[in-house]
Amino acid sequence: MKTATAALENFKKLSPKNLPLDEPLSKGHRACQGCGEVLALRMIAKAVGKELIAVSATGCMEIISSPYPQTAWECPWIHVAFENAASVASGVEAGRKALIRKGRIKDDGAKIMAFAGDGGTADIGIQALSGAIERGHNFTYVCLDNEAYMNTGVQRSSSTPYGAMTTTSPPGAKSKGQFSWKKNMPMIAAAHDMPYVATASPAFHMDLMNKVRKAVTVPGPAYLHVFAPCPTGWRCAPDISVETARQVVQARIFPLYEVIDGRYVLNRDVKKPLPVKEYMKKQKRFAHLTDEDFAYIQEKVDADWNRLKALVKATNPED
Amino acid sequence: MADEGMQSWKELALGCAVTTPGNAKDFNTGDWRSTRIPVTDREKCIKCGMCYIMCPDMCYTPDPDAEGFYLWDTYYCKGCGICITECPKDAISWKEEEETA
Amino acid sequence: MIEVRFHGRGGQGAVTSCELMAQAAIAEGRYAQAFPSFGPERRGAPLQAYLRISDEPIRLREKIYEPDIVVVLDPALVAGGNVKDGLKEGGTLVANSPKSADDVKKDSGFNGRTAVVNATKIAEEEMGVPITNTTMLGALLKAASLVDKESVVEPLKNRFGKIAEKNQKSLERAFAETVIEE
Amino acid sequence: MSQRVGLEVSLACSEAVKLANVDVIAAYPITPQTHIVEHLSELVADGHLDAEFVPVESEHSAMSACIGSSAAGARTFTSTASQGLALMHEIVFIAPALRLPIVMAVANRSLSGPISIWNDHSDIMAERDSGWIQTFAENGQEVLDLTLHAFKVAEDKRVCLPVAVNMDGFTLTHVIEPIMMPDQAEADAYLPAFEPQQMLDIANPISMGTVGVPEIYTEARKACMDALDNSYEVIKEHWEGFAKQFGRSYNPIETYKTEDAETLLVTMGSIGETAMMAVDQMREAGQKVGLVRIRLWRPFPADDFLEAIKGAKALAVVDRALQPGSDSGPVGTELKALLHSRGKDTYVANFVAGLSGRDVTRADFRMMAEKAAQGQASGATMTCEMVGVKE
Repeated sequence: MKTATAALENFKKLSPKNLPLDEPLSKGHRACQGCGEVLALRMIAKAVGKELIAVSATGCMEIISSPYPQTAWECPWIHVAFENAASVASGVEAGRKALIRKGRIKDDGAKIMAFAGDGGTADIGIQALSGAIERGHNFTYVCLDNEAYMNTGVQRSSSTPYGAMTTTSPPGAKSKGQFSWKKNMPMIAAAHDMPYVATASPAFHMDLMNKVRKAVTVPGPAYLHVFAPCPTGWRCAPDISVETARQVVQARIFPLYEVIDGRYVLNRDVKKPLPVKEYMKKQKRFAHLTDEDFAYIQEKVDADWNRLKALVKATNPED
Repeated sequence: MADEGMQSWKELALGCAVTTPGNAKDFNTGDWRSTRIPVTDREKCIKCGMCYIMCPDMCYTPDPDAEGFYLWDTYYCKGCGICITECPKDAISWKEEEETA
Repeated sequence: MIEVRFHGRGGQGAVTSCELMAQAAIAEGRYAQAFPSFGPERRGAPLQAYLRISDEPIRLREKIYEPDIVVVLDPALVAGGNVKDGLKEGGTLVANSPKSADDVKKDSGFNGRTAVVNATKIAEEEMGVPITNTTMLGALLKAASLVDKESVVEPLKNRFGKIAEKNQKSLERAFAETVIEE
Repeated sequence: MSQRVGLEVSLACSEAVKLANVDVIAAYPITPQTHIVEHLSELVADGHLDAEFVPVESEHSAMSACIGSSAAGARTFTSTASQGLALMHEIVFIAPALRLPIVMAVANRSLSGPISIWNDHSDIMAERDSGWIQTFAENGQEVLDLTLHAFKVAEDKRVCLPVAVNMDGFTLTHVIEPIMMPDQAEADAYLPAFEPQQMLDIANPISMGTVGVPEIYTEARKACMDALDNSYEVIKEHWEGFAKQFGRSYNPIETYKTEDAETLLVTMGSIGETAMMAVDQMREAGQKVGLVRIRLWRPFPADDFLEAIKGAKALAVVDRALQPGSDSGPVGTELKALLHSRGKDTYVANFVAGLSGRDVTRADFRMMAEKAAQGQASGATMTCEMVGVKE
């Protein structure tokens, strides 16, 4: 089944000159100064435009966009709880599908998107996400990954990178900080044999917005894993969020790739990678790490990169 | 309306829904900024729009009076400085707020 | 009100027997309740199912403690010791057994009115399977006119579709071959 | 024309959902609810019901998907029991807060531990304060009728709240009994198409589930409390409409031989019919005993209840769930608080009976009524008794 491939055959890319003007996420939201997550969210919403129906998991983006009686959402939006954005979205999709089939609402081309953080995706929400993907609902799930539970005050998640300091992975005499490697959510999603999976970073905004457009074009479930720098939680200056989101890609820590009908596509081949230490040293969450630690992390990053390249090769036999 | 329904439970919309989309626009996040503001030097500006697209708070909008330039909005700018860091031509820089007032 | 307890094994269709009888009674405009023993039993385990039939609306939702009739679908369960539990003195035991009614009385320990038929043999011959639930309805109807035999035809059709006829024939044969000893 | 059929009660519930022309069913199987969802999935698979059957991966997701579907404007149904309801718990509270008219059948079953699949009311009592309208069926016909009624009430624009229809697991769900099955035209006449009061629509965007800051949380909860209280009149109105349409009448509180009764049994759910028979036996023996059955549990019909018990000296309140650490069961607590707040001194003997499928027999009811009468006569302290517990 080449669902995504067929749907994307005539895909028209956005260019910097024809960016959509609508901002389904409005000004006046209460995100922190320099929030990379709300920036990513804004770009994603902008890429979809007026047809967006948004489902938010509990988390930073939900809190900062909807303190009653205000909403920063120009589009239909619903929040229910922390771990269930995918199931709520599947309900919205099923409900609309039934109503359209029965002729009770018109098919207005609405695009259903679920937004959750890394905790709401990789930890507490992974069951609901897996179920919704497996059932094949036509929706896009977006994980805005700021690598810890920022909403509750920077606690570790399974998406927190090795060595990072959080309030529940403090470095100490017997601790390097986060003790485990970051869970590979995009590949977990891809293992569902779903039509479209992609990683993206707001520093590469055209790449991000085009992936959003692809995700909502593809029938069936799509998964976007979006890097979302958090200056507050990562303890870095608010003005370097975009730079951080760029360097994480340049350091091969967060490669930009797509998985289209199981075929891996590397969107940005990083020939001369930035050493991981260069990326990490600007964030105080890694301040306690030694050169030995950086070398250890570099080894893992290199191995992951090679695995990804191998997957690209293995799934593109014609190349 | 910023204070919609804040007085009485009888005035709440069904299920506490907010029925005025995007009314967060009333909220002045410019208050969060301390003393500095980003100022664009239009001599250096190449109208690339990076400030517009990279601003998390959507403070830059196309200037209707000057084609291609972007206007900065004091009402929303939290003063993060991303526009300054990301401007490819270093056309945006900090100024003390009093200097421009 | 007549209360019936079926003894069978998981997978033998005791619950279906109850259901068919209840539907026949309801189709006659009367009242019925059919329910399984709500246990964790799996295929092969001895289990019970219950049936109430009445001319008046049934309000009782207790379990059946003192049945008027006990139906045993599996010959090996006759001697199990519990088929006579609570069975009223003037009640009836309806058993699937190749043995005589006298032997069934000995094996079950119940000395009252006993109806016996070799339902396994009939089911094997008529349907090619040793499942006796519908066959034993013939024996039950011979022993007690709970419902009109004709009333079971429709429920059988609804439940079994194409193979309803074979079930019907098996039931008829059991009705004819059942031996009752007072 | 309604038809009289012999049908398993679970299937009667599913058939009611089909008669309601539901748009979305999102459910996860759990004993003893399984037959309800199995039958619904069959109806959808065979094309008899034009609905989306969403086979969710958990009950938590079942209620989450129901909220999404209802918010999208679709008539939505789910069903669960016991551990499933407990897993759903977090989301159960959010449905009324968002004012979504979801209908849920609960095949009541005890909560673990120990794990036990049989019937009592401990599952729904853990959701007592969730803000749902809660009714209890006494027999198969009521299961069907209350399910249809649930949609009518939930979607009424004066209500906009979810409704849980409680039916005792196994004791009702797995019993085949006579049911008057309405035809589609009759059902349609009673229950018109769902017209959502608000929905997720790109032509008219709203934000649902916003953050309740301290300045608004109290008011938000008050609004929901008020909606639940006000649903009482609508519930009654739609039962009256039901009686006109189908000839079967229902009331929030039902009485049986209460006139001149000195002692009243109080029950909820399927044990009520057995209790009636116990009352008959006690009446034959010259005892002035009657029965009060609570059909509407939330909102609690306080005035109807007080009216029903006004002549009685003693109540034997039969709870089907424990309230550990308290000296009453949940129904007992409710009634004692009500009586006290209304200045009544009716004696209340509270019993917890029929936990997890333990039979509640006519003899048990006779015992409870007698103890209540004796307690009242002797002025004994009113402690709660676990019926039949082996010492």
